[in-house]
Order: sequence, then C-alpha cells, then structure tokens
Amino acid sequence: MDISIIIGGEAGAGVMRSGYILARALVRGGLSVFGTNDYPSLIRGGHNAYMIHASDKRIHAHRENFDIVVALNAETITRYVDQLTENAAIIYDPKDRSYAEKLSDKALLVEIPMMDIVKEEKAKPVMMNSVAIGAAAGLTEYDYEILKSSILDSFPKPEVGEINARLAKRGYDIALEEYSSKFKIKVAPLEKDGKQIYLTGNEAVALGAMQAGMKFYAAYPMTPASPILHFLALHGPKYGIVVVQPESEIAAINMVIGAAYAGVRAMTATSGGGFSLMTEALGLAAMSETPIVVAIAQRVGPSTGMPTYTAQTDLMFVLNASQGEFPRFVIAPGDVKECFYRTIEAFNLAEKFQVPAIILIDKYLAESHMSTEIFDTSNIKIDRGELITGEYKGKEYRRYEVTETGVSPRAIPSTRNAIVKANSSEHTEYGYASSNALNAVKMQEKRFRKLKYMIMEMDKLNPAIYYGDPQAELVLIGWGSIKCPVLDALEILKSMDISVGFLHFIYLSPFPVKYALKYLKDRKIMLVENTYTGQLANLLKMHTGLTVDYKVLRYDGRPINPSQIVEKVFEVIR
Amino acid sequence: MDISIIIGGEAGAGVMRSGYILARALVRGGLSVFGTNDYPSLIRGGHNAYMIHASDKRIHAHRENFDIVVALNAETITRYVDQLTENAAIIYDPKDRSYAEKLSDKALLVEIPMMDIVKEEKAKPVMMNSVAIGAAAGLTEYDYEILKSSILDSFPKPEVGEINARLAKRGYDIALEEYSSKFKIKVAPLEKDGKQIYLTGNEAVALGAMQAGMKFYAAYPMTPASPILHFLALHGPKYGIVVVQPESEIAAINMVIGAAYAGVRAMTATSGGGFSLMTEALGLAAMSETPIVVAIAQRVGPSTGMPTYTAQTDLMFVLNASQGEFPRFVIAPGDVKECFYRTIEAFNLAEKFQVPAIILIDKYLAESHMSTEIFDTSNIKIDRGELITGEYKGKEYRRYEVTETGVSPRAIPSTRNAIVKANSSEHTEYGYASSNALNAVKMQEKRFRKLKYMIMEMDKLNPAIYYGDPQAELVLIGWGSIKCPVLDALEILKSMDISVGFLHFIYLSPFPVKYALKYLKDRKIMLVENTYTGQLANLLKMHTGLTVDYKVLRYDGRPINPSQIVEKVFEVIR
Amino acid sequence: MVTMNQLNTKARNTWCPGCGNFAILTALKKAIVELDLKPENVVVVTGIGCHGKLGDYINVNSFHVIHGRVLPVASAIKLANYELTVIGHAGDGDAYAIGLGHLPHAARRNVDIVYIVHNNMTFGLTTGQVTPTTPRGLKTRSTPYGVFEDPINPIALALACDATFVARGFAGDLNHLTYLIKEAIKHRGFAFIDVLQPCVTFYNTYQFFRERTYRLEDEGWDPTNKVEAFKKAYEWGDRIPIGIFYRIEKPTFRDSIPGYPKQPLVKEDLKIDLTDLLNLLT
Amino acid sequence: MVTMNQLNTKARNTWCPGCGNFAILTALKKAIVELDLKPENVVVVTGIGCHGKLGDYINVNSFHVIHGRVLPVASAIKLANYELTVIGHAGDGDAYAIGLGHLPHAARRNVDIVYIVHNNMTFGLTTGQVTPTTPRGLKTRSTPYGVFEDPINPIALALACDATFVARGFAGDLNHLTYLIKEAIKHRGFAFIDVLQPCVTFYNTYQFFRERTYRLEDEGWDPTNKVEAFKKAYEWGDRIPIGIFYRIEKPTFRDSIPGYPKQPLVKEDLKIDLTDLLNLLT
Ligand SMILES: Cc1ncc(C[n+]2csc(CCOP(=O)(O)OP(=O)(O)O)c2C)c(N)n1
Ligand SMILES: Cc1ncc(C[n+]2csc(CCOP(=O)(O)OP(=O)(O)O)c2C)c(N)n1
Ligand code: SF4
Ligand code: SF4
Ligand SMILES: [Mg+2]
Ligand SMILES: [Mg+2]
Repeated sequence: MDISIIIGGEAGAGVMRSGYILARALVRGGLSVFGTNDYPSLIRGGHNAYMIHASDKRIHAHRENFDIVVALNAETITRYVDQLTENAAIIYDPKDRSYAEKLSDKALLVEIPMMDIVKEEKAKPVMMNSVAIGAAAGLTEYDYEILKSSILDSFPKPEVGEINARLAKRGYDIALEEYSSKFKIKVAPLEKDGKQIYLTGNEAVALGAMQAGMKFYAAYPMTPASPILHFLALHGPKYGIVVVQPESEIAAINMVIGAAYAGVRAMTATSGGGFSLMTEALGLAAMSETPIVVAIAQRVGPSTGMPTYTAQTDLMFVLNASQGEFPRFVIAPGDVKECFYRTIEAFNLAEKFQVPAIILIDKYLAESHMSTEIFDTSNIKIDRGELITGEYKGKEYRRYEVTETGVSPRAIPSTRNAIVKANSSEHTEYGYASSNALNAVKMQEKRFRKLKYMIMEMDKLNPAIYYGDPQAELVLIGWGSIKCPVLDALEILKSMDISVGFLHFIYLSPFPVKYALKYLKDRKIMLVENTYTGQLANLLKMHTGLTVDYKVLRYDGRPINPSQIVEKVFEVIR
Repeated sequence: MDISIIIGGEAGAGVMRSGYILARALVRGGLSVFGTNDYPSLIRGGHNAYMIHASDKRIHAHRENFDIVVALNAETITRYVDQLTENAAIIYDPKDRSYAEKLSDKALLVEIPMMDIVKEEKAKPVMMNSVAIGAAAGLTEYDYEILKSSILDSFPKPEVGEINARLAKRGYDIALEEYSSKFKIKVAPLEKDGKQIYLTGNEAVALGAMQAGMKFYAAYPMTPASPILHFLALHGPKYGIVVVQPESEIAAINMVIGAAYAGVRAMTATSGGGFSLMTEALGLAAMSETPIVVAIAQRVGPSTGMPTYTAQTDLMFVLNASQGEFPRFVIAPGDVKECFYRTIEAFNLAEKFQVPAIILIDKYLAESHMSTEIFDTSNIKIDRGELITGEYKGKEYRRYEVTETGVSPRAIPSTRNAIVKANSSEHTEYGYASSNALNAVKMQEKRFRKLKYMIMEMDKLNPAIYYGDPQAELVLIGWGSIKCPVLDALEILKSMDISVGFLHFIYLSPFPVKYALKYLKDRKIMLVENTYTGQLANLLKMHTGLTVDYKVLRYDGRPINPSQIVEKVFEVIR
Repeated sequence: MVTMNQLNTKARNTWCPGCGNFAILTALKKAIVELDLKPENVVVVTGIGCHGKLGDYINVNSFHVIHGRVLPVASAIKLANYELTVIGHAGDGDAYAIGLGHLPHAARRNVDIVYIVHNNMTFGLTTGQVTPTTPRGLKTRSTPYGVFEDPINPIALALACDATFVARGFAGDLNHLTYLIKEAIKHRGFAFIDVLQPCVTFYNTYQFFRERTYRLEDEGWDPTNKVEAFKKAYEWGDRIPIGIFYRIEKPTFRDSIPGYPKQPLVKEDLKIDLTDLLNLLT
Repeated sequence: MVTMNQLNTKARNTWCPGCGNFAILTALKKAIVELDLKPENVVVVTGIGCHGKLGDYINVNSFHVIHGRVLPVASAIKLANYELTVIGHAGDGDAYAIGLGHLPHAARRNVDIVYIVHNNMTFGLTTGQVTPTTPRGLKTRSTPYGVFEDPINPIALALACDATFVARGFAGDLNHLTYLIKEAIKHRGFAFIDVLQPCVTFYNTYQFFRERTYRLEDEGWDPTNKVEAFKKAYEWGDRIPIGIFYRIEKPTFRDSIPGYPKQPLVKEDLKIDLTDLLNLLT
C-alpha cells in the first residue's frame, strides 16, 4: 500500500492543520508517513497545499503525483490535473461541481456537501476541512477511530476537537458508503512495535537542543526557521529554558555568544538573510573560542527570494562565512531523526572543540513532517569538554592556554581563582590583545590545531553514510534533506533492478575526505542538489579532486522528487 | 642603487608622515619607491615604523632588511638588529647613545643631536623627525633641494613647512659632513621622463572611483579602508561627489544601493568585519540587479583580529558571501596602478552587467605607497550599459525584462513612460513579487545567463597576467598585492639565473579558467598567499582540477617578503 | 493629472480582507493624486513584511528592499535625486526591531523623506510574533505565555531623535491619514508617521482604536513645543491622540552637505578632470 | 576584600597620556572596591575602540566583543548568570552609531546591567572621525569641512527608551563618576551612564566641560519625573548638568521571563526528561 494525498485550499483555510491531522492518523496506524507543504509568502488568499505520502513500507519523501486530491476550493480541483495517478479521486464540495465535472474522465469525483454539513452542524466555515479529511479517510476505508483520536489530540480545546471529529465522521460516512467501492486504494493500520512520532525537522532540532541541555535560545523570526522559536517558546519554559526574541539576528547571535561565555549551552536559528547578519558575530565566537550552535534553515535566495520555498544554496556561504580563517562544524542532517541526534552532537562538538557548530537544514526538511520511531533518549551523552566551574585548581588561569590539541581549559565567569578574559582581537594566552607576530602565529596555529582532532572525532561519527549497492558503478551524492528523495528513488530503482549507491554527506565541515574517497573513487558520480550551480560538486573537487559526472539540480524552490532522480538515472544508465 | 630605510618611533611621533616625506623626495628624484608602514592598533605609545625601499630600477615591494635605521626613540635602535644589512647605519639622538653603542660593530652609528636642534630652532619636539629624515638624506648625499620641496608640499601650512625644512637641513648637514663618507650607498636623482606620483592603494581606489564618475560614497570607518573615506571626504566635494559617513556598514551599503537604483554610480569600502555586515545587502544588490561597487581592504581575522596588519584571508568569504546564488565580479588589483584602472573597470562592469562588483585589496596594498607614472586619464571609457534616462521609448517598461544576455534595460526613477519596480523578492519581469516555479527558473536563469557574457568580457581584460619566463617549469601563483613581493622576487631570482614564471590573478570571480589552464597546465605550481589555508589553491583545484605543489604562506599579519619567496624557490629547485 | 485608477497595478493583492494596509495604500494614493505628483517622480521604498507588498500595488517607482533597511535606501535615493518624492514604508518589526538603529540618524540628519510605519503591533508576514510595539501580556506565537517586555513609544522616540515632523495616524481614519501623508510629503525634512494599523488576522485593533483615538487637530494642538509633545506621547489609555505631535523647520541633510552640486547628483556629468588632484600626489 | 592594586593587570596600557579613559577605569575600580565585589563575579563587556581596551586593564572577567554589540552580549551574560555583576563599556561610535539599535531594547526590557558609554565624541581608535555626538561644524577626518549633521542627545534618547536609570558623568570629575557607577551597579535594572570623556588626541574637551558641568545632585534634583528629566536633557550650553537625570524601579527582564528557573541558568542540570513532550508528538 502506498498512497499520496494532497489537500489544497486558500491560505487561511486550515489546509496545513487538516493535512497534519490526517497524516497523524496514518502515523498512529503505524504507517510510514511523510507530509510536506507548499504555500506562498502571504497570510490569506493564496494557494496552500499539504501533501501526504504514506506507505506500509518505509518511505522518506513526498510523491509528485496524487491518488487523492482534497479540494477545499475550486482552484485545487484543477491545479493538480497533471499530477493525478491513474486511479485518482477528487474530493470537493458541490459548489465547485462545474470544475470537477471537467475532470470526470481523469478521476473519481467524490462530491461531499462539506459546506452544507458545516452549516447543519453549526460549525465555522473553515471547519469544512475536517469534513474533507474525514471523506479522504472514508474513501480509503481507514479506521475512523484513529482519525478521531488524531483530531481530538490536535485541538487544544476539547469542545473544538469534538465538533471537528463529528464533522469528519460525516464526511467519512458519505465517502465510505457512496464512493469507497469505486476507489482502489485501501489503507489499513499496521500491527507494529513501538510508538511513532510525527514531527518536522524544525521540531526535531528544537527537541535535540533541549535534550542537549540548551538553556538559552534567542532568535528573530524568519521563515522557515521560525517554528523552532515557536516550539521552544511554548515548551522551553517548562524545562527551565529561557527563550527570547530580540530585536534582530545580530542581537540574537551576540546574546547566544554572551550566554555561552557565561557557561550555558545556547543556540539561535535563522535562515540565509538572518545568517548574513550573523556572519560578523560568527567570527567573534570563533576568535573568542566561545562554543555556540547556529541552526540555519535555507530558503530560496538571493536576498528575500522566495521565503516559503526550499533550496540548498547557502552551503558555500555557510562554509566560508566571516572574515579570517577558522575551523567550524557544519552539519546537515537528512531527516527528522538525524535532526534530533545531530543537534545533540553539535552541542557536544561545539563545547568539546570550543568552535561554532552550524546545523544546516532547508525549508523542505524544516517544515516537512516525517514519521519516525520515538527518539531513544536513554543513552544521550553530554560532553562539555574542558569546562571548568566552581574553582580553578591551577596556578594562574589563562583562557587561551596553548595546548597540544588547541583546546584550552575553559573556565566561566564566577569560577574561583580564575579571571576569564575573552577577546575578539588576537590575544595572548591570557586573553590580552596582542599584535605581536610570533604570538599571532602561535594562536592561529593553536586554533587550527583543533582541526586535526575535529576530523578524528568526526570520522567516528558517520559523517557521510553510504546507502544502496556497495558495488554500484553509479553513486549518487547529496547532502542534508536530499537524503529523503534519494532514498525513495533508490527503492524505486531497486524495484526495477537498477542498483545504484548513494553517499549522503552529513558533515560538510570538516569535509569527510576519507569517506568521499572510500566510496566515490573510480565510480561514476551523480550529484543531486537543490541549487543552480551544484555546490557539493565544487566542494568535492576541491577536497578530493573527484569530479561529478552528472547532476540533478532543481532551483525553482520545489524539492527534488524521487521520480526526477529516477529519470536522470535512467537517462544516464541507458 | 637600491636602498632600504626604516624610520621607527612611538605612535604619535609622526613616523609615517616623515617617512612619507622622505620617500616622496626620492620619488621626485625619479627613483622607484615603495613605502609601507607597520603599526599596532593604538593612537599613542606603541611602536610605529615606515619602511622605504627605493631603487634606480623598478621595484615593487618592501625589503625585509635595512640599510638605514632612523631611530626616533631607543626602542627602534635595537628592534631591527637582525635586519641590518652589512653596511647599515643607525641614525639616533645622543640621549639614546647607550643603546646605539652596543651595536657599534653592526652598523655605522650616526649620532644627530635632534632634540637639541629642535630646541635651538624653537620647534615642537615631535619635529625631531624632520631632523632625522634630513640626516638620512644627508647620509646618502641626496639632493637637499628635492627633500625641501617634498617637505614644503607636504605641510598644508607654509610656515610649518618652512620650519621643518630648516630642521631637515640641519640634520642633513651634519650627516653629510660627519658621516656620509663612511656610508657606502649614495642616492642620486635620475633623469627620467614623465612625472611620477606616490600614493597608496586606498588613494588609487578612491581616485579610480572619482574618475569612473562615482557621485555618491558612503562608508563607515574601518581600518585599513578608512583612508578612502578620508581622501574622498577631502577631495570629493570639489568634484560634486557626495561623501557621507552613516551609522553603520549596513546603512552604508544600503545607501549605496539606493543611490545606484536612483541612477548614480556609488561605492562603499570597508574591511572584513564591515563586509560581514554588508553580506545581506550584497544579495539585495544582486537580486534587484542594482550595480554597486564595494571595496574591501582585508586585515587579519578572525573577528577583530589584528586591525592594522595584513592578510588575504577573506577571499573565499567574499566569493560566497550572501545567501542564494548569483554572479558577481571580484577583482583584486595588484598595485596602485591596477587599483586605479581596475576600479574604473569595476564600475563599468557593474553597470554593464547590473551585478555587484567587489574590489578586493588588503592592508599591505591599501596603505603602502608606491611610485608610479602619473595616471593617463585621457582614454578612460565610461560604459553605463543599458541605462535608460529621460524617456523610455518602448511600450510597457519591465525592469526585469528577460533578454538573451540576461541584462535588462535599466531605467531609473524619473524616466518618463517608465515605472521602475525593483525587488528583493523573486519577481516577474515587471518586478512584482512572485513565487511561481516557472518564473523562478526563468529569472534565476536570466541572472545566471550573464555569467557567460561576464566571462567573455573578462577574458578580454587581462584577468590574470603572466610574468617571467614563459617556459618556466615552476610557476608561482598569487592574487592581489602578492604581485608586489613576487615581482621583486622574480628579479632577484633572475639575477641568480633562476627562471620561474608568475601568474597573477586579478579576477577571482568569474575565475579566469582559460588563463589558468593556459599558463599552469603541466607546470609545477607554487602558491604565494597571506593566509593559513592557501585559499587560491582550493579555488584553482575547484575550477580547473589543477593542484598546487608548493606553498609560501604567511599568517602573522606581516606581508610576504621577496626573500621569503626566493628562499622557498631555492628549496624547491634544489 | 494622475487618477486613483492609474495608480493601480496588475499585481494581485494578497493582503487579508479587512487589513489596515488597504487604508494606508488608499491614503497614499489619494495624497499623490491630491498633490498632483507625477508617478514617475515618486519612489516608494518598502521593507519586508505584509506592508512591504505595498510597492506592488501602486503604480509608482518602488523598491522592495530588505528587512529593516528602508531608511538608508530611501535616504540615498533622495540624495541622488532630490527631485523625486521619496516615501518609505516600514512595518513595526521592520522599523522598530531590526531597523531601529537607522531611525535616530535619519531623523537628526533631517533627510527630506517621508517615513510611514505600518504599526500593526505584530510581525504579520511571519505569522504573528511579538514586535517592539506589542502590548505587554498579549499572547503571540513567540510569546505563548504573554509578551514580557514593555513596548517602545514610537512618538516619544522620534521626538527624542529630533525628527522635525512627528505624527501618528490610524488606518481606521482614512481622511485624517490622507491629510497626514500630504502634510508629510509637503514637509521639507524628515517626516515620521506611525500608523496604527489593525492586523485583522493576528491582532485586530480596529475597535480598540476606534473607541479611543481622537484627532489632535480637533483640539487645537500646538505642534511646536517638543516637551509638550513628549508629554502627549505618553497619553495612551482611554484617549489616544492621532495627528501631528510636532513639526519644525530646519535645514535638510542635502542643504548641509558640503559640495552638494547645483543639480541632482544623477544629472551630473560623469567625466571629471583629475589633473589637479593627481598633481598633488607627485 | 579586593584592593585597587589587585585590580591591575599585566597588560601594557596603550591609551594616550591624559586620556579620559583613565578616569573611567579608575572610577570603575573604585566602585568595585567600595562595593566590595569579588573580581570573579564581575564581568566587563567592552566594544571596539579605545574604550574597548579597558577590559585588558582591569583584573575582572572581561569580554572584548565586536563593534556595537556590547548590549546583547552583556544582557545574555546576565540572563545566564544573574549572580554576576555585568558592566558594559561602549564608545560613542560603538553605542550611538553602529550599536544604537540595541539601546531602546535593552532599556525597555530593563536588563539588570550597567551600560557606560565613553562619549569622547569621536571615533578614537580609527583616528578621529565624526560620531553621532560630535558637535556640528567640528572638522574631523571624515568631515574635513565640518560636521554637517546635528548630534543626537543621548540623555533624551535614553529617557524616550524608558531606561530606568539615566545619568551623565564627566571623566574630569572622578569622585562623582565613581558615585554614579556605584549607584548604577546598585540599581536593579538597566542603568545607563553617558560619560563625557575628553580625547586628548582628537577632541580635547577637558576645559570645555570643566567650565560648564555642574552636578544635578548639588541642586537637589528630583530624578523621578520623566518630563522634567527630558527638559533637563536639552540643557547644553553655558551649563551642562551631570548626575542622575532619572531613576525608577520596575521589574527587570529576568523577573518577567516566563519559566526563568529558581537559580541562574548556568547552575541548571543539563539533563532533562523529554518523555512527556515526545508523547505529545505521537
Ligand atoms: C534579516 C531578516 N530577518 C527576518 C526576516 C523575516 N521576516 C520577514 S517579514 C518579518 C516581520 C515583518 O513584521 P513587520 O515589519 O511588522 O511587517 P508586517 O508583516 O507586520 O507588515 C520578518 C521578521 C527577514 N525577511 N529578513
Ligand atoms: C563592524 C566594524 N566596523 C568598523 C570597525 C572599525 N572601528 C574600530 S573602533 C571604531 C570606532 C570607535 O569609536 P568609539 O566606539 O567611539 O570608540 P573610541 O575609540 O572613541 O573609544 C571603529 C569604527 C570595526 N571594528 N567593526
Ligand atoms: S496578516 Fe495582518 S498585516 Fe498581514 S495582510 Fe493579514 S491582516 Fe494585514
Ligand atoms: S585617541 Fe583619544 S580616546 Fe583614544 S586613547 Fe587617545 S586620548 Fe584616549
Ligand atoms: Mg508589523
Ligand atoms: Mg568614541
């Protein structure tokens, strides 16, 4: 069983929420579910969509075609004509019948009197979306009780949940009774061990930060990173986490640096434009060796670009941001699970090496929901590196003591017998400003000596992961969220007996050279990336000399589809 | 004749000015002169130095050892012991005799009663520096009248010039009479055609901007770029140029964008930290296709680093700054002459392609003075590209009209029959915001279509210049100010019958791939760069696959010496 | 003479129905029509946010810049070509959060532009987070337990920044707002208007302000006394004043700039003769 | 108890002899000694400029940050560990040019820190350019024909930003300055002190201010009336007031933050149990 459903309507019609509720019901049935949205940068009136891909096998991405179109308005009916599968159905309200009728040869027309039902039940017009998702569930003969539980748990106010559940039931019944016999795909809950959760990359990053012991979060809203702020503002206070929205991204990152200097784990998140404003302070963190974590959710640039659409175009920028040279971690998780665990890793690495660590995601990963087994938090390790609190036992504390690893013992203010002098200027071991040439060499080499140890540590952390046929001639490469469509593409290709490999880069800095050489040498390489220029290809060449042979690129703001990858592989293999 | 003189003293003692005056006197004598400074980031008390390298042959850089040390204080006497040439002399005041005497076997001791002379002449103590440079001139038997002319023209107030000239004469006479016979190097003016000017990279960039027709300059002070602001603030108003110092670098670049949108040529300049703050607006310029010029004078990072010292560490940052992908020009002139002409070029290219153009220099080039033939301004071309003023003759004006070259006709506000809509969001041809997928592709491709034409244009402009033996097995590469020490190193090597080549990159974006391949394929390559990581090597590999074999790097904030290069070549050639 | 209709564009308006931005747009258009300005000589500079889309909806030159940078861009457009009428539109997030650092400087320089802040007390376009003007206690997406900072007072701030024209408008009072915008355009110098703009989706303040606002002009307010204006700026309760709090004349930025040529910069010849200057460097 | 001598460091002082910064440093040290603060519990955050070197010269924790960002860094240090005494030192360029956007926000939040602005009316370290407090007409390196903008009024601005402690000091009046810094440290909330600091190299104002400054405290000034304080802020002529213009109590930022734990953040356990939260996501 594999089904793809799209719910569409006007911005403000609750498209995303109802899509989420339906998807969540499927998740609760043990299915593997991926839900993603498509919306323009406006509050009301534009077209919004939520796409659900669900399967009884493990899936990782959206599908570009749909088995069910849930049309909350007329526009939705016609918008996806070219993306209907053979046995598709369209759910719509009778008021939009004239649009639907034109498609009678393309899809099963499932007319549900949503507006009437809403009126009869004295509900708000916007609640027609609950009727609609009820109908979608009914059409596939899914278990209504599970849908109901999802609805009830998704509205904070029980009375509201109840109404919506009632509305869904009405849509459910009509679809089940009048249409389900004509619709081929049936969805049934699975018997499966272990609870699943259904969450976005943003939420997973937020949870990872919480689990890592972050106590201070400051961020200025910016699509698509704002939900991290919303999530932490809502849930942080219960866990003693201070969450503030300061006056700008510049303030945010400088606050994070201040908090980290004072000894708490701290993070900020933003998108490219906000990160542009943070570049100067990123250098401050590096020079003062203050461990901070910055999460960046990319969107389409340049400049304001298309704020609600996805891209991977900030890679080279993030790798090279800020004046001067310093080592940094840039970590790009590929799905929600990785978002959680890699964020924890980022906090540990930042403190262990006293360098900035950047989590690099994109709108597609940040805002897509994925089902995943509930996170195992029993084994989380917190490694604060060479942190000194309470009292310094040595003789005379030097914040920038030159050591073999480049990492200096890090006391925090209030430590007895230690005066902690941090400095953005080049400095002596004590932290006093110095422009002495020998000192400069000593300090620059100290900071860069960390790199060797960072690489050693990274090499233990699966910085790049290989999937698929170990011997494949053709290896796809990609980073971050590209994992999602590629893994699904791999499955499709496998089902066609085409075997390729996939090397997924999670670390971009330091660059996992060993892994790249091990898996890519003497293979044909195909890059898959949401950019125009193919940045990872440049990076790979720079670090290893290896050249990418083929590219699957996309730069219209939409995520790459598994089928787009499959097609390109076809083209190449022939 | 080749001489190297260092003048040292306390910050505030007028070291730089007196060094400049002496150097200028040599320039007026037709010599080839290079003058550079070394000072910490403070106003009083630290040690300052001005180094003069002069020759009757063309030279391009400082020398790391000195024939004359002009010591305005005791510290200077001892500071350069290890850098004295065989026949060196030290000029000092009797009060510091005890320090000098220890060096009597290392140098000719030229004791000049500078303080006494100043007192006798009832001048200010700081004016002892004029006595000192007079003595230096006397020691080398240089023409006093030329020195006098340099002094008189270097003080705005004639009376002050007169006193200083008198003081210099007294130093001159003593040195000439009592010491010159014991000093080997004699400096004499040359008979030479054509006037020379003596100026810094900063001044040359400022002059280039003026000559290019820049009418608006906004900049926030930042070492080592501030002198551009000072120069333009002083001289701009006479030429109808508006010069403002706004509240921040963010304000500066956004002002420049506003002015450029309104139709005037506009520029800002800064160093790495300020540029960090400009990255967001750089993307605005790119997305709105507003032609701006940004000059960046690099200094040592990360962060505040060593503000008054030199580095080339911002290359990768500048090439990749700002979110999203867009073409840009990054041009790194190698000496003052190139600063002038390439800045004019940058303005033309920015307007022709409606992209940001960046002039990338560094403290060494920005603040070093070089003698050069007076700029020929008779043939300067101003090319404003597809600018429309007055009246738009077409039907309905579209700011972002899609064209074959990617460049759209650019009307400015006030143009009749044209409404000019510029936008940082992705937009339609009219400039209205749009997140339509097809439109996004169209626009991203339009902007990147320019790249092809930018490269074609670049290829005509000597984007990388080859020096030295055309057949050399070993080719040095470098960019920007590296040209200075390398050209002198080449001369030294030639005099030793060692022939190497040098490919000097002036354009870093677009990268001159053709030139790189033409001159570097199948050669041994040695990178010379003021960085820790060797950024050009990475860039070269990324763009051409070519690998650098050897590196001469320096990251203590001091410029690379010709002799450092010579040594490395030796080491390799053996 | 341009008509209201000619000021429309083909762009589809995506503001929420009922949004206070419509009134600001209409008032602006009316001001342009009534002052008989030529569209090609008007430039609207907008920030990022719902308000920022205004440029798409009015047929004059426009520049949709980046978040918080309306003032420097607008200031320089005016310096480059002072024959243009330059009107900046910023959101309260834009103007008072990320971009607040520019306000005191534009004000003290007395740049001859109009600065209209669409103050809906929320980050509209990013779905309703707290801004520096959101009242304490209000639950927003980023302050689910209520705003925990005191808001700024834009009028007091603009006064302390020595702006030469300081006004407050209300999007629910179109005629008065039109009047303010016209006066602001006519003012020679930096004209600041904070407009109370209900956001029907995230913070609908229509009723609140309808019940409380009154026009300073109706009470014979004397807008020449800064200390009195400052006092007035703190009136915020049952009665909330709208109108021109303060207005004086002083030289504009351009008037003060040494060497500003006799015509707009944009008309200056690009060719200059540097011979004299180069000779100074010999 | 710490002594003045123990507050010295080994770093070589590179301020010009006679610089006003020396007095500010001394006043700060005296305040620390007199209030009997433990050096390890004091953090000094400094900006970039001559003033920024202060951290090198005092033996307490210090963070020499980047230009203009003293306030966000200092604010967060305090939030992370409110047992620390956090004192920000900024230059007038730092505080009033590039960093001015942070002032209104730190003020309205009432972050419990001290903010001392070394107002020498020049960019000292970059060799004397105009800043937002340089008087009109003065010739500087970036305004060789005289400053052509009106300066800001830091006191008026801080008042309009609703700072809860607004003072002006003079580096030529060490005792008074020490008093101000002590009061500022004791103040629970955001304490702003603009210090008139002569720069002997680029703008020597010792005599000018010596002749004009007088202490508000000597005149029985009542620092509880904002409008009066605002009026006073504009007194700048033959007589220039120094002292505490305004001072009130209100909850600090930390007091207002929902969920701030019972102890400083820095003492909180990093391990938390997310089970409940994860269950919400099933
Ligand atoms: C540098 C930067 N940070 C954040 C954003 C995200 N952003 C877009 S609009 C907006 C807030 C808009 O609020 P406001 O200025 O009040 O405008 P409104 O939508 O309310 O009209 C923000 C934070 C951005 N575009 N750029
Ligand atoms: C982002 C950035 N821009 C510019 C500079 C250069 N800079 C260093 S100090 C300074 C001005 C200092 O003036 P002020 O803050 O008044 O301090 P003062 O030296 O007068 O104490 C500037 C502009 C910088 N360090 N960082
Ligand atoms: S969200 Fe608010 S400000 Fe934005 S368009 Fe809707 S009503 Fe207007
Ligand atoms: S330049 Fe001015 S502020 Fe800086 S140290 Fe010297 S006197 Fe002090
Ligand atoms: Mg708003
Ligand atoms: Mg200053």
